[in-house]
Amino acid sequence: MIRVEFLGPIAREPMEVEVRDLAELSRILFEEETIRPWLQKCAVAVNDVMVKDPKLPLKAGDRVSILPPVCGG
Amino acid sequence: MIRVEFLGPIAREPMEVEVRDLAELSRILFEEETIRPWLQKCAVAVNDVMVKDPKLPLKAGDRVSILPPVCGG
Amino acid sequence: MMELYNGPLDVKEIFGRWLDEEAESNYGAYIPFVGTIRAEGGIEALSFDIYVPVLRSWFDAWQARAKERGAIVKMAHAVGDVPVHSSSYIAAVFSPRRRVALELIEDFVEDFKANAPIWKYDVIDGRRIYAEDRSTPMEGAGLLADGQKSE
Amino acid sequence: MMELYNGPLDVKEIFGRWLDEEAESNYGAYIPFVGTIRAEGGIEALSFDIYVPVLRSWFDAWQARAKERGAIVKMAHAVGDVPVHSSSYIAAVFSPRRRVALELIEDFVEDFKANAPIWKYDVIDGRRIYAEDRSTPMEGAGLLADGQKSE
Repeated sequence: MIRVEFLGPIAREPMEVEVRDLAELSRILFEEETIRPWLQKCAVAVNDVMVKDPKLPLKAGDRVSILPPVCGG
Repeated sequence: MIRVEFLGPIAREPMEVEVRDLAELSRILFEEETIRPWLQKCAVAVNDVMVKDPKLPLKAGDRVSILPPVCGG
Repeated sequence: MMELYNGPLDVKEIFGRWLDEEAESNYGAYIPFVGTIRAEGGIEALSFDIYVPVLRSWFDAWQARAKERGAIVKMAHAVGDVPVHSSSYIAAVFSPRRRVALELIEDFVEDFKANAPIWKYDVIDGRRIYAEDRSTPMEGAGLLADGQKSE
Repeated sequence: MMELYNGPLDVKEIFGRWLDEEAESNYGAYIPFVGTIRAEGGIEALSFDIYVPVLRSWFDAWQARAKERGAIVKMAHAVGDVPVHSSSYIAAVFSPRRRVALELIEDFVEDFKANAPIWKYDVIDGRRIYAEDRSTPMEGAGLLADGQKSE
């Protein structure tokens, strides 16, 4: 299983999904109406490392974090 | 009389001179061997206002300050 | 060094301690940036969420970048509510030379603003409202939308 | 506000007092630049002469320039000897917004370096040696040499 966490203002509990890569996760998240509007604006970390490759393979136990637009300071 | 003060590292006591403008003062200062090497590098204030015009007329009681290269901080 | 605090920062304590920590390090320039909550838009406070593991990586990468130029960076940030006129954020650079310090503090603060994983909320009548209009997508945002399009 | 001190600056006192002075002014950014004497070239201290009337005009012009952008500047500088690892100089900007503060602190510190009427000396074995190689002619320098040439 892959654990998906939504950070900051995204009002969604963590979810557990069976996917092989980020592209597959993307399709699942697009199905959720509360999540879909965020996706274009969100960055992604896998196991706390920021990722750039939308095809990145995932393996059991991976933790995916969804990071919405930021404003520190 | 015009009073001329040498600031910072220029080792010269203030002097009193009779001159009508900065150009005339310049000629007097060029005669002094200890002052001459400084002149190209020095800025000038008259009555504590920085001046840009080398022909600036001077009047009795004016105070001219000679400001060598700076390094604050 | 990266420091996180619940609620507003004790600015004088942090500034002075950082000064003392580097008192013998022979840095010629110390530039802190102190961010304070402005009274505007009827807010009583701002509130912050932080994702610490990614913030730590971001900060460590900056420390390495500063080190290449002979400098160091420090930062402190608040978690949770920070009332108007108190401080949520201090970033600082220590460097042997003025030019490097001036360049780094600007880049450090701007990159922080754009890429540190921190979320800001206005607090109005005790309610927390995401500061969406002032927030910026992080570098690489849209990855999951791209994934969708590539099908 | 411009402050001159005999000998090294009490950095924490100055930083904290400036912070308190503007605590209710609703500035969002406070950036001090703290300049500290580095141990190098076998010096025991640096020493400073200041021509106060021209420094005051320079500072007042900067205060007006900052005000146009909704900001203020403050500075403190030492007169006389400042031992290695103590501070001779603090410049600061307070501004509603981060961008203006970052731009002003850089311009303020650089213009200070180039045009504030302050002379620096290395102190080695108790002797004061003009730091000629690190000094810069002020804007408009050479006026009296020009006068000569124009004859």
